[in-house]
This record gives sequence, structure tokens and C-alpha cells, in this order.
Amino acid sequence: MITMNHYLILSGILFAIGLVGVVRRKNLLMLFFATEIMLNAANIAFAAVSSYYHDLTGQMFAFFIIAVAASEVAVGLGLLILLYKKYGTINIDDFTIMKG
Amino acid sequence: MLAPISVNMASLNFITLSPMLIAIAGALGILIIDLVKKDLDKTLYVILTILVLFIDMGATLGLTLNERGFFDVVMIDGVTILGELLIVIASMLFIPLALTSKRFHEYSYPEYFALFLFMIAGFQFMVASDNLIMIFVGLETASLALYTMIALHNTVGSHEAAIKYFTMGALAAGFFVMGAAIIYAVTGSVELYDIAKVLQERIGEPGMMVPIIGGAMMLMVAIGFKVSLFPFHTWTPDVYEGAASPMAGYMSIVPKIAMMVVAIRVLGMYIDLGVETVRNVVIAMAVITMTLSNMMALVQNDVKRMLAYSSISHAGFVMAAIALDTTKANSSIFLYYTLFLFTNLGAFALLWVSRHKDKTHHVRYHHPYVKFAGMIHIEPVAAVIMAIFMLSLTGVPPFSLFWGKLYVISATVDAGYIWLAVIMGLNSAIAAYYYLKLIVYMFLMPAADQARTVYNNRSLALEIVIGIAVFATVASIFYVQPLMHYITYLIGASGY
Amino acid sequence: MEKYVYIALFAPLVGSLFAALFSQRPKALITGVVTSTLLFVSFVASVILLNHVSQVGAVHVTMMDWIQAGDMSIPFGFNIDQVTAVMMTVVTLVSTVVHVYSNGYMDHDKGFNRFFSYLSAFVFSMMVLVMSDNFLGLFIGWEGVGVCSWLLIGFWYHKADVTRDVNPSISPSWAANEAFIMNRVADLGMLVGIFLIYWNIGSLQYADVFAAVPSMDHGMLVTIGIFLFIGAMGKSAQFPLHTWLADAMEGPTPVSALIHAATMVTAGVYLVIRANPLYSAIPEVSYFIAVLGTFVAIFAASMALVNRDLKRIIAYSTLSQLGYMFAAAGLGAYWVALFHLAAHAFFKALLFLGAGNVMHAMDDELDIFKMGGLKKAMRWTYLYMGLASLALAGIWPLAGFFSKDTILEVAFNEHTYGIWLILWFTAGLTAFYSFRQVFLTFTGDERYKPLGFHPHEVPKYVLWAMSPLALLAVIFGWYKDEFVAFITHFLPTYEMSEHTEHFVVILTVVTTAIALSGIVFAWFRYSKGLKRSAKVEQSLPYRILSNQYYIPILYENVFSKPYAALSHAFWEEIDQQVVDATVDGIATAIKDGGDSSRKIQTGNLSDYLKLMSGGALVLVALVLFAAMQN
Amino acid sequence: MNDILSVLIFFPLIAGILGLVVSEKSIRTYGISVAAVEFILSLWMWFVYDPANAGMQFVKRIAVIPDFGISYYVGVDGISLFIVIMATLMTLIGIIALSVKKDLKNMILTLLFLEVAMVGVFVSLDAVIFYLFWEFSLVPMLYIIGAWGGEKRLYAAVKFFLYTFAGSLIMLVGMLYVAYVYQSVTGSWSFALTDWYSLVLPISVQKWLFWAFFLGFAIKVPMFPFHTWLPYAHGQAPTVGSVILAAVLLKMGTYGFVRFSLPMFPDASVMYITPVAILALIMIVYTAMVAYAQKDMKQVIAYSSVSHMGVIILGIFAMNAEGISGSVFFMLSHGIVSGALFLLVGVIYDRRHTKLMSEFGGLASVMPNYALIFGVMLMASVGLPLTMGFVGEYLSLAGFFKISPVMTAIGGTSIIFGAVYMLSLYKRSFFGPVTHEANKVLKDLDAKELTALIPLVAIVIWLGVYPKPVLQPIDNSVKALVSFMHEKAQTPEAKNTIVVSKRTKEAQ
Repeated sequence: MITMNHYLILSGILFAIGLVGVVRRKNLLMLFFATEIMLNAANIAFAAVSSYYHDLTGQMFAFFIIAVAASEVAVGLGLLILLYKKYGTINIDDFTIMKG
Repeated sequence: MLAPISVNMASLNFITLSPMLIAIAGALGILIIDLVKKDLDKTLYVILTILVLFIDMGATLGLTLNERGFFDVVMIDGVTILGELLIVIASMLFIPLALTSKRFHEYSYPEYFALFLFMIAGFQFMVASDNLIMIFVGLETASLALYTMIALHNTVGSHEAAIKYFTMGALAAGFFVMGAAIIYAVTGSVELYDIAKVLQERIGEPGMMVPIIGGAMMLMVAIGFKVSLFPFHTWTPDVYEGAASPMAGYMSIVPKIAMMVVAIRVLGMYIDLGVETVRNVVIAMAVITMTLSNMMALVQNDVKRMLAYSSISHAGFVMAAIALDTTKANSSIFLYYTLFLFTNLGAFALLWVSRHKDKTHHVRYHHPYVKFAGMIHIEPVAAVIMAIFMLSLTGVPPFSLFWGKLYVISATVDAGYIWLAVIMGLNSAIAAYYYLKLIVYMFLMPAADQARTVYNNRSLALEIVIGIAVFATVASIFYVQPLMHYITYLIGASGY
Repeated sequence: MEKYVYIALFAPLVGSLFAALFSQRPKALITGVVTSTLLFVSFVASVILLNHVSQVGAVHVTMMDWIQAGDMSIPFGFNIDQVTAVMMTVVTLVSTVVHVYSNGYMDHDKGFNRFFSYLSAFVFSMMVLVMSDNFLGLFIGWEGVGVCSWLLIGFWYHKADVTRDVNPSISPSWAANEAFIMNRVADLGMLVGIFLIYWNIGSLQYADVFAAVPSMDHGMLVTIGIFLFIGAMGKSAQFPLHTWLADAMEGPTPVSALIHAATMVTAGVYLVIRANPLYSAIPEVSYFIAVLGTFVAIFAASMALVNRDLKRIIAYSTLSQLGYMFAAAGLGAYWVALFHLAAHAFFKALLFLGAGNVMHAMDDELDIFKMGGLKKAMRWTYLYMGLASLALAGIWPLAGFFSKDTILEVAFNEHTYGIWLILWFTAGLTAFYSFRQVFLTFTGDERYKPLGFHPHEVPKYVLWAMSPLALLAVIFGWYKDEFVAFITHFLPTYEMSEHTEHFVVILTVVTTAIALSGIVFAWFRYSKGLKRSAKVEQSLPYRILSNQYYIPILYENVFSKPYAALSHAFWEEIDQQVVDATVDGIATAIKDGGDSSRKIQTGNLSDYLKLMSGGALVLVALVLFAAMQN
Repeated sequence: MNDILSVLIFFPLIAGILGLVVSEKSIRTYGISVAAVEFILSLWMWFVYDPANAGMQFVKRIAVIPDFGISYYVGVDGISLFIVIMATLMTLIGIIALSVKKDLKNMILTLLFLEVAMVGVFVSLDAVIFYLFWEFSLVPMLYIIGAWGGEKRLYAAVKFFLYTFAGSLIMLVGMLYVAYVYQSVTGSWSFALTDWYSLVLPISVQKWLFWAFFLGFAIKVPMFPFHTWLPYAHGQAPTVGSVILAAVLLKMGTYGFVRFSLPMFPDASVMYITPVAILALIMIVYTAMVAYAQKDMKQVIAYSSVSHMGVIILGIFAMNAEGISGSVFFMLSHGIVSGALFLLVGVIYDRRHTKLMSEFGGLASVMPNYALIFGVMLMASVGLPLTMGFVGEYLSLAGFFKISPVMTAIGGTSIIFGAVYMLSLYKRSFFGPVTHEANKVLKDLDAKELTALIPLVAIVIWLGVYPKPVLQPIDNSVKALVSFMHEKAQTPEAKNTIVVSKRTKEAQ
């Protein structure tokens, strides 16, 4: 029998994975994926909790997150393409002009 | 078996939404105009935007206190009105800066102005709701627009800035939703007033502290990111440097105000609940932020970057007030930001005026200190104005920000945090050094070469904006009283 | 009578200011004349007051308020009683003579006008000192004479510094500063005394203070007495604050005559006499004063024995005579002290002026070894100086005899035979060194010839100017009884005991005997001319004496040099290396903090993300930890 | 009539702003005439001032930020009256003696703005307004030092600004706390001093407030060990800068002690007499010795200021009318005398462009008038009776003698050490033969310099011989202050230490 805790734990794990990804990855694309994973971790949590409370708010939140995530990807990919076209790389180590 | 949904238009109470709606409508309008007729001049769009903002401001002023609307998601209280007003005013000062004599091509896209209005709508949603969903949506709308506008400046710097800001923003968003999720899990609600109620009951339960505070901290990360608190501030200097000066100035004010409002609501809730840990964390972060960024600002060679760090430290300064969570403290926040708005925007505008297409004085920086050397001999008026802004930022009376500091420190003292007040004082003293540095360069140093070209981006619009800023900075002593009165009234009325 | 008070007081000031008007101009005889006349006026006024005091009694006038703060209220008030009257007369008389004399002496000096301005200013300050009716008023004069002496010692300020062996008082300006600073040391003591008086009695008026003395705690009186006397020691150059007086001889000779012999240096004695109610209430302090005075008497005399400098010899004798005065005052015989003060003023001034004549004749040469046989050239000066020296030696019937003899009687009368013995012996020394000087200067072979000097007597009127002093040096003593009758209206009388009366003749004989023997010895030793023996001059005692017991060098090494060294240490080591360095250190520390913390800003996004996530984790962890606590 | 103070404050401000249109070549006349008018106005204020009335006069109070109790609140009493007059006088003298060629216009306008701040500080009775002027005075000074100073001017100027700024911010926290206490006691906000005086603070609060204010004032005075900015500021500043700085700006600190610390924290003030006095003694002795070690004339006088300020501090903490009146009078005399001395150093600097004593010697022979005036000021500075310097020094020491004879004796050494460094300065640069060729042709004081200096000499003599017209109003106000402190004091030791003069007792 899968209780809510399982879902929450899963979401926690996903969040952790996402976080690790954010920290480890140098490739912008991978970074975006990592952040998406974190958002989805939240989605799972929301969905689970909302069903536990029999309350739709959580699912609503989840939908909004999905929508936002989508638009984020849109903007993000836009930027990414721009960068790739201009500088031919999407490795974040190559964007370190401004420091100090 | 869902119950049929019947929405009563009256209960929607669209009037509460009017500011955002106006902004959105304006944005759409601009896009349509662009569809209808191509290659219109930016001046048209600028003026249109200003007009829209005027209407927006009218609508904001028309709002009635303590109302809810739109499925009770939108909440109009004093903080909301103040937040929206500040956002609009700042925007109105910002947008004329597009009318430069030099051609910067981001302003030639009508989309730029549309995005701008969307962003304003987003921020207004943020401040106008106590619903985590709404806050989140507003935040993201605004941010996404902002990223794009930064990128539109279309220099190497701006691209790098955009990507940095974007990625970290995404991460912050992740933390925000996760925090929201935890809170939701604990309380089964995303409405702050509900959450407060539930927490009130459950706070005593064993082991309940962990999720409560955990959630709070997750949100804290998101807030910290937007208002740039250590250690989430790292993007700020880079993004400011990369973005166009007016945009940098704008970013140092509007997003922060919006997020401050959210912080007042969210953190205020926790502090009211007596969760001292949250307060202590906020104070700790505030202190570290202002001290550290002050120290970093000391060693900058670029005025713009210095101002970036300085605005970080100002944010920390104000953040400390949030932790106090007294009416006076909350009022002082808005007073401070109102005064800070004019001074800081003025300073950045002045940098904008002195912007070169090519980096004449430094391989990387647009505004190194040396560029301003001996300005008193070349552009005395501009030098004096800049000096006034710097002195105001330092907190030298009678210039505007002195009164802000006075109120914030006074609020801190009243709340019994003498040591914090002392730290604030010492920090202002440290800060004095780097503001002074610019004055020293401008007044006490021999003139730099090609100094003639310092002012090549001037235009009437810019001069007007700067003029307004100067007036607001110098004449502050005369309007602080009514302003403070109004702010205190609004804050008090909505019980913060 | 008031107007005479003001005339006596302000005439010198007017003269000084008048002369000051010409200070930038070349020599104008008018200044000398006017100042001298005004001083004579002042002298006449003083005499009138003296007479009035003797007939009617003391005069008291209050001119105006000076300082009023809190309960302190100090007026410019003047009180002319017997002591004051005597002092005024002496001061104005000697000053008048010196002024007239200076007209001749300073004839060729380009600072002629300036000189008279200073000199009259000095007289004014001296008058304030003696006339004031309260301690702070006295302090005004006290400081005033100090400044004037600073100005006058350093009158030839343009001379450069030289080493000690060339000129023991390094340069006029150096000597002036030494005098001023040393006096300041004493003045601090005086000031403390004044504070003590104020806070214990609540007033600085002599009348109130001395009225309060009987009712006061004895310990406090002692403290006050000591501190006031410290002040007196400075002005009267008592050991250990004596070195400045000899160096002060750098000033023009009339100045030495007036300030450093007749008037200023006796201010200390005046103070003790003035405060006699206080000092007679504290015998232990008085006894100390007497002992110190006795010591200084012989101490200074001993230095005079071997010195070769005409003026310094006289300076040391002044010192020694001041010792006598303090001894008398300390033993409670205040009028005797005052009597000797007056007598000494006359013959010592005369002596100095005579020395001035000699200097003039010898082109400012002061070494008596280079003189000799001057009596042919300058008969009158010889006479004057002989007289003065006889008076100084205390030979009947000259003034010195009466005054000094009485002091010895007093010493005997007090059963302080030690003091008596020393003073008695010193009388002999005095006689010896003063006649050693006289003979070396005026008799014997003419050692100046080979050195190419052409001595000549000074103008007649200068000699006439000196004559009053000569006269007084002779006759002043004859009026001892009148003086006593007059002064004891104010000062306590001093009666010799039966036992002393019985011995008085013997005492006189003994004293005169040693004085005469001193003269005779000097005659045999020096009248035939200078016989120097290297053996003597190499002997340790001789060298000690000729180097003033090495005290100036000692002071230089114990005070001046360490002070300078310490000052530099404070400045370079502490002020710059510690205090200021700390301030700058804090600043740099903050700056370095900035430099190191800006490293956070690597510019690399992934580092930022690491920091951000790390921060988040820290927050959560820290907070969970905090949550666990409660 | 009550607006005289407002006129005094705002006249130079307006004149300064209008001055922008005056042309460069006639600006000096403009500056002189404005300063003269201001000075005459202040004299007129003295004329109409009622010396018998010890309280505040010409009081004017206009609410500026009523919600926060901030009001434009000005007034003078005997303590501040003469400092104001001195401020206007020294500004006038400074402008007359002005010898800068570069940017003369900026200099004069800056001086006028500085005058606004100076007058404002001493007449404002509202803490915030006081603080406003206090802080604002830094800006023109920064500019004067930084723009017309010597080679290390930037360092000196910034150090001066930051050091003072840091100190005063701590003071600001203290002020805000007092206001908060006032609010929690009376329920309404107020920064008015007269309201604050009525506040009886608990000892524990007084303690830390005392130090908070102390820091602000001590740095300004400047007290050891916060004095190191002063030598730089003086060493680098142009003549007029040093004159104003020494004459007026330093007095802000000591004035602050009298105006704030004593009446507001009587118990704490009494409690901390010893530590403060020890600092003062260090100032007196230590800095006097440092002054002796200097090679630069100006530095000698700069350090001598610190040493003299030590005596002033002693006088203030004497807690009796004698001492405090004395110290206030000493503020004036030190202002006049050190101002004059800086002017004099400026004179020689204009001629030879060096201030090193080793460069001079025998000046008395070539510049007799100069030597004469310098001598007078020197004597005043070493506290010679019948000069202005003596009265203040004597009274301050006499007052503190009541507290501690021993400390006073140590402090009294200032009359010795003062003589030491001043006379050695005079000897080294004025006496002896004229060694340096360039000095043989130096010309004596010219008309401009004489017009600047002679009034000061006159004042020094006049107030030395007859200080009553000035001392009496001061004394009246001080007596009132002391008896007020006495009533307000809570601890017995404070009651005993604060001595009300007999005359006051009789009056009551």
C-alpha cells in the first residue's frame, strides 16, 4: 500500500536529484533539465498532498507550475539558441567575463 | 460529480484587478499597433507606455482598502497599494530613459515595451495577493519578461547576465514551489491567512517545527534570491553590469519592492506566529549581506558595479527592518524605498547619460572611476548632481536617504535591537568610503582625457528624469512628513 | 590718594606703550627721555604714597572686576601698605636710575626704543606684582615680569647658539627660554597654591585669606605654604631652580641691574614677607625656607669664588644675598628680610651698573682675567664699585653692614647656630669674591693692553645717574631705626632676646672681622695682579665650582635631552606607529576583507549555483537543528 | 526679533547660492561683504541679547516632521551665543586673509556654506537639526581640504570625513534611543533638547548613552586616541581651512559635551569623570610632547590645539560653574588664538611655500611686525595673564581642582609644556641669525594680513584684561546649567560632585 509519505519521499529524492544536477552540470541544457526536475518534484508533492486532503488547490498549483515550467523552457531555450548562435558554446564555464 | 460551477460576477470584483488588467491591456494594445503598422518610432511606444502607466496609477489610487476579489485570490490592503504605486512610479521614471540620443536597438522593438508592461502586471500580481499560487505566477511572469528585456540589450555582457539571472531564477523558483508544497502539505492551504490559522493550531504539535520552518526556509531562498541577500546575491553585480544602466537601476528597485512585500506577508506571518528562528535567520542574513556587500563595494573599479553592490547592501539594510515586523519598521521600509527609488534611479540614469557605445576608458567597464575624474571642471552641474546622489546614498543630511536611514534605525532602536542599529550605523560609515571615492574623483582629481565625451548620451527626456530625481533628493525634508503620514496610515490600516 | 596709586602704577605702562610706538623706528632719544621721566613721576608718586602710608595708613583701591565665574570673583584691586610702599619706592627708584643710565648705555644699540619699551613694561608688571591686593593679581605681575625678563634676556636675539664651553649660557634666546620655562615650573606650584587657597578659603584677597589662616587646618596650611614657596623659589632662583639666573646675564647689563638684582628676583622674598601670617603659622616650613636660604647663600658664594665672568660673579652674589633674605624671612624676621632686600637692591644695582661701565670700556669683554689696572682709566667707576662691594661685604658704616649683621644676629638669636655659622662664613666668602673681582678689574697690571682695548670713563651724566644708588648704598643703613618703626606697623616686630643683646657687640666684631679678613686675603692675592696657578685650576674642587657643580650639564642630560627624546619617541613610535596605524589598520582590514570576499564573485555561473544551493542546504540544516532544540 | 537666528543661518546660504552668478574677479569683495554683514548681524544679536536671562533666547520653533517630533528649533544662551559670534568672525577673517588663487569663487562659496553649518550647529535646539548641520559641515570641509590642500590632501580629507562620520553615526543611534525613551515615557515623539532635558534617565541607560554620545563628540574634539585625523587635516588643509577647523569645528565636540552629555546624563558624566579626565590628561601631556617633536610649524600648532582641548575637557568635567564657564571661555580664546596662529603660519607659507622651522630662523630681524603679532599670540597661547588665553585656562584648571587636585596638577603641566614647544618654535624660527638666503628679503605683513590679524590681537588683549562682558553671560547660563544638573542628578555621589555656586543658592 503506497501512502502519501512514499510520494513525498519520492518528490524529495527527485528534488535532491535536481539539486545535484544543478550543482554538477556545466551544460546549460542539462541545467534546465535539472531545474525542470525540481519543479516536477514539487508537482508530485502537490498532487499527492491534494489527493490526501481531497482538496483541488494542490492540483491547481501543479498545473500552474507545469505552465510556468513550459514558458520557462521557452524563454530558456530561446536564450540558449541565441548564445549558441553567437558564441558556439553552451558550456557555462565559457561565460565568465563579469567577475569580482 | 463535480458541482456545477456558478460564478457570481460581483464576487469577482474585477476592480481589484484593474491595475494589472490595464497593464496587460496596454501591452496587448502595443503589440496590436505593431501588427497594424510596422516601423513606428520608439517615442510613440514610450509615450503610450507612460500613458498606460498613468491610467494604471489612477486605478491603483482608486482601489479601496482591505478588499478581496477574483475568487478572493487578490487582496487589496495598504501594502498592496503602496507596492503597486511604487512599482508604477518607478516604471514611469524608468521608461523615458529609452529616449536616448544614442540609438540602443532594444528600444526599437515594440515587444520591449509590451514585455515591460507585462512585467509590471506580474509584479502587481505579486504584491496584490496572499495566495502562493498567484504570487508564484506573478513572480514568474515578471521574471521571464525581465530576463528577456535584459537579453535584448544585446551585448556580450547582457547575454551572460540574462543567462545567469535566468538559471538562478529557475533554481529559486524550484525552491519556492517546494517550499509552497511543504507548507501545503502541513496546512492543506496556499492562502496565507488560512495557513496562519492552521499553523496557529498545529504549531504546538511535536515535530511540527521541522516542516513549518523547513518550508519557511525554502521560501526564504526564493525571497533571498530576488532581494539579493547573501548567499543568494551573487547574480546581482554581474547582471547589473551586463544590463543597460536604466534597467540595472530599475532592477535595484522594483523587483525588490515586490519581493519585499511578499516577504512582509510571508515572513511577517511566521514572526507573528512567534517563530523566532525565522526572525534570527533574517537578521543574520541581513547583517551579513550589508556588511559583506559593503566590503566588496569598497574594492570596485567600476561605478556601476559599485552601485550594484551598494544596492545589495541597501537591500540588506531594509531586510533587517522586515525582521522587526513592527508597524513602524514596515512603514520605514516603504519610506526608505521611496526615497531610495529616486536617488538610485537618478544615479543610474546619470550613468546612462554618460554611456559610450565603445568602452573608451576601460577594456571591460563602461563607467570606471577614472572616467569621472575632474568632472567638476568639465560638467560642473552634472558633477554636483552626482555628488548630491552620492551624499544622499551615504546618508548625509539633509538629502533624502538620510531620513530613510533615520526611520529604519529608529525603528530598529524602538524594537530593542540596539546592537543591530549600531551595526547599521557602522555599515553606513563603511559605505561612505566608496560613495566618497566617486566624489573625490569628480571634484578633487585632475580632469581625465577625452573627458569631453562623458555626456554624449544626453537628451531632454533624460534630463527631465534626472531633474525630478534631484528635486526629490534635495527637497526631501519638505515631503517626508506627508509621505510618512500616508505610508503609516496605509500600513496601520491593514494591520501590519 | 587714589590718583597717586594710578599714577605710580600706570606711568610706566604709558611710557612703555609710547616707546613701543617707535619700536620699528631707528633710535629716537625721545623714547628714553619720556620713559625715564614717567618713571621718575611714578617714583615721586610712590614716595608720596610712602609718606601718606606712614602718616595716615594703608590705601586700598579697587579699579574694576577682572574674572568673575561661579563663586570666584577677582578684581583689579590695589592695596598700598607699608611693605608695598617700601617695595614701590625701591622699585621705582632703582628703575628710574637704570632708565637714565640706559640712555647712555644703550646709546649705540639699534634696539634702543624697543629696549625702553620692554624695560618700562617690566616696571609696570613689577608694580602690579607688589601693589595687587590678591594672589591672582600678584600672579599677573608674577607672569608679567617673567615675560619681560624673557624679552630682555633675549634682547639680542639675533646671536646664534654656541657651545657651553664658549659661552656657558648658550645664547641670549636660549637663556631667555631657559629662564621662562624654569619659572613656569615654579609658577605651576604657585598656581596650585592659589587653587588650594581658593577652594579652602573661597577668596584670593590677602585680607580674607590671612584672616582665615588661624582657623585653618594646619596640614592644609603647610601644603599651601609649600606650594606658594615653590613659586617663590622659581622667581628668586633658589636651588634647584637657580641655573637660569646666571645665564640671564646674557641680557643687557642695565637689565641685570634692574631685574636680576634689584627687583624681580626679590619677588619671591616679597611673597614670603607678604604671606608672613601664613608662614609664621607654619614654623616647620619657615625653618625649611631658612635652611634652604642658608644653603643657597654659601652654595652661590662658592661658585662666585672662582668665576672669571664679571657679571656672573655679581649674579652669584645676588643669589647668595637672596639666600640671606630667605634665611631671615624663614627665621621670622620679616622686616629684616625686607630691610636687606632694599639695601641689597641699592648696592647690587650700583655694582651691576658699574660692571656695565666696565663692559662699555672693554667693548663688552667680561673676563676679569683680561682686565686689571682699570682704575686709572675709570676712577669714578672704581669708586662706585668699591663702595658697592664694601656694602656687599657688610663693612661699617655702609648699608650692607646693618642689614646683613642683623640677619646674623637673628640667626644667633634663634639658637640656630648652624645657620649662623654658615652665614657668618659666607660673609667672609662674600667679602673675598667681591674684592677679588674689584682688584682683578681695577688694580694690578694692565692685562688688557696687549689685547688692544682702550678703556675710557663713561659720560658724566651716567655717573651722576648712578650717584643716588651710591649715596643710598652708603647711608641707607643709618635709617634702620626709622625703617623699623615704620615697617612694624604692618610686619610683626622682631625683638632680640636679652641673651643676644648681651652678645651683640661680639657678634658684630666677629662678623666684621671675617669680612675684613676676606678683603685682606683678596688684596694680598690679587691687588698686585693676576697670579694663576695651573695646579689650582686643575684641582677637582676648582673645576667643580667653575662648572657650577656641573648642574647645568646635569639638567641638560636629565631633563632636556630625555624630554626631547621622549617627545620624538611619542611622535614617531606611538602616535604614528600605534595610534594612527591602528586607525589605518582597521580601514585596510575592511578593504582586505573586500578583496578576499570578492573572490566569491568568480563570474562562473556554476559556482554561483553551488553557493546558492549550499546556502539553501545550510539554512535548512541549521534551521532543522534549531527546530530540534525546541 | 526672534527670527534673528534664522536670518543668521539662512543669509549665508542664500548669499552662497546667489553668489554663483557673481563673476570670478569681484567674488572676493562679495564674500567679504557677505561675511561682514553676517558678522554684524551676530554682533547685533549680542547687542539685543539679555545677559541677565540665563535661559534660551530668540527661540523659534517650527514643526518640520511632527509625526516624528522633528522641528526646526533654534535658540541661543550664553554658552552658544559667543561661539556663534566667533564662527562668523573667523569666517570673515578667513575670507579677508584668503590667499588662494585657484578657484577662488568655489572657495568663497564653500566657506559661506560652511558658515551656514557652523552657525546652525550652535543654535539648533533640536537633536536632528543639530545632527543635520553637524554632518553637513563635513562636506564643505572635505572640499576645502581636498581641493586646496597639500600633496596628501585626498588622504587627509577622506580620513577626516570618514572618521567623524563614523563617530557621529553612533551618536545618532544614541539620539534615536533617547527619543524612543522620551516617546515611551510621554507618548509623543520629540527631538527637542528642552524636552529631553526634562527626561530623567535610569543610570544603566545613561551609562551607555553617555559613551554613544562621547564617541561622536570625542572624535570631533578630537580626544586621544581619536586625534590622529587632526594633524593630517591641519597639515594638508589650506590656511583658511585650518583656521576654521581649529577655531570652530573642533568646538562642536566640546560644545556637544556641554549641551548634551552634561544636562542629559548628569549621573553618568559624574561617574565617568575619572576615565574622561585621564584621557584629557593624556591629551594635555602626551600631545604637548608630540608637538615639541614636530618639524613643521603648522603641526606644532595642530598638536597644541589637541593639548589645549584637553584642558577644555577637564574644565567641562569639573562639574562646577568655575570650570565649565572657564572651559566655554577657553573654547573662545582657543578659537581666536589658534585661528590667528594658523593665519600667521599661512603668512609665512605664502611667502616661502614651506612650513618647516629648519627653513627659518631670525625672522624677528626681517619681519618685526610679524614677529610681534606672533609673539602676542604665542603668549596668549601659553596662557599669559592679561591675555585671553589665561582666563579660560586658569578657570578650567581651578574648576577641576575641586574634583582632583592631583590630576589638575598634572594637567597644569600644560603651562610648562606649552611654553616648551611654543618657545622652542619661536626660538627656532624667529631668533638667531638669518641663516637662509631667501629669508633675507622677506617682506613684512601687508595691509591685507594686518587687517585680518590686528582685530584678533585687539580681542585677545581686550578679553584678557576685561573678560566680563563675555564671561558674565556665559557664567549665568552655566550656573543655571549646573544647578539644573544638580537637581536632576539621582545618585548621591553626583549630587555631591556637582557643586552649585553659592551665588546661585542665594538667588534661589
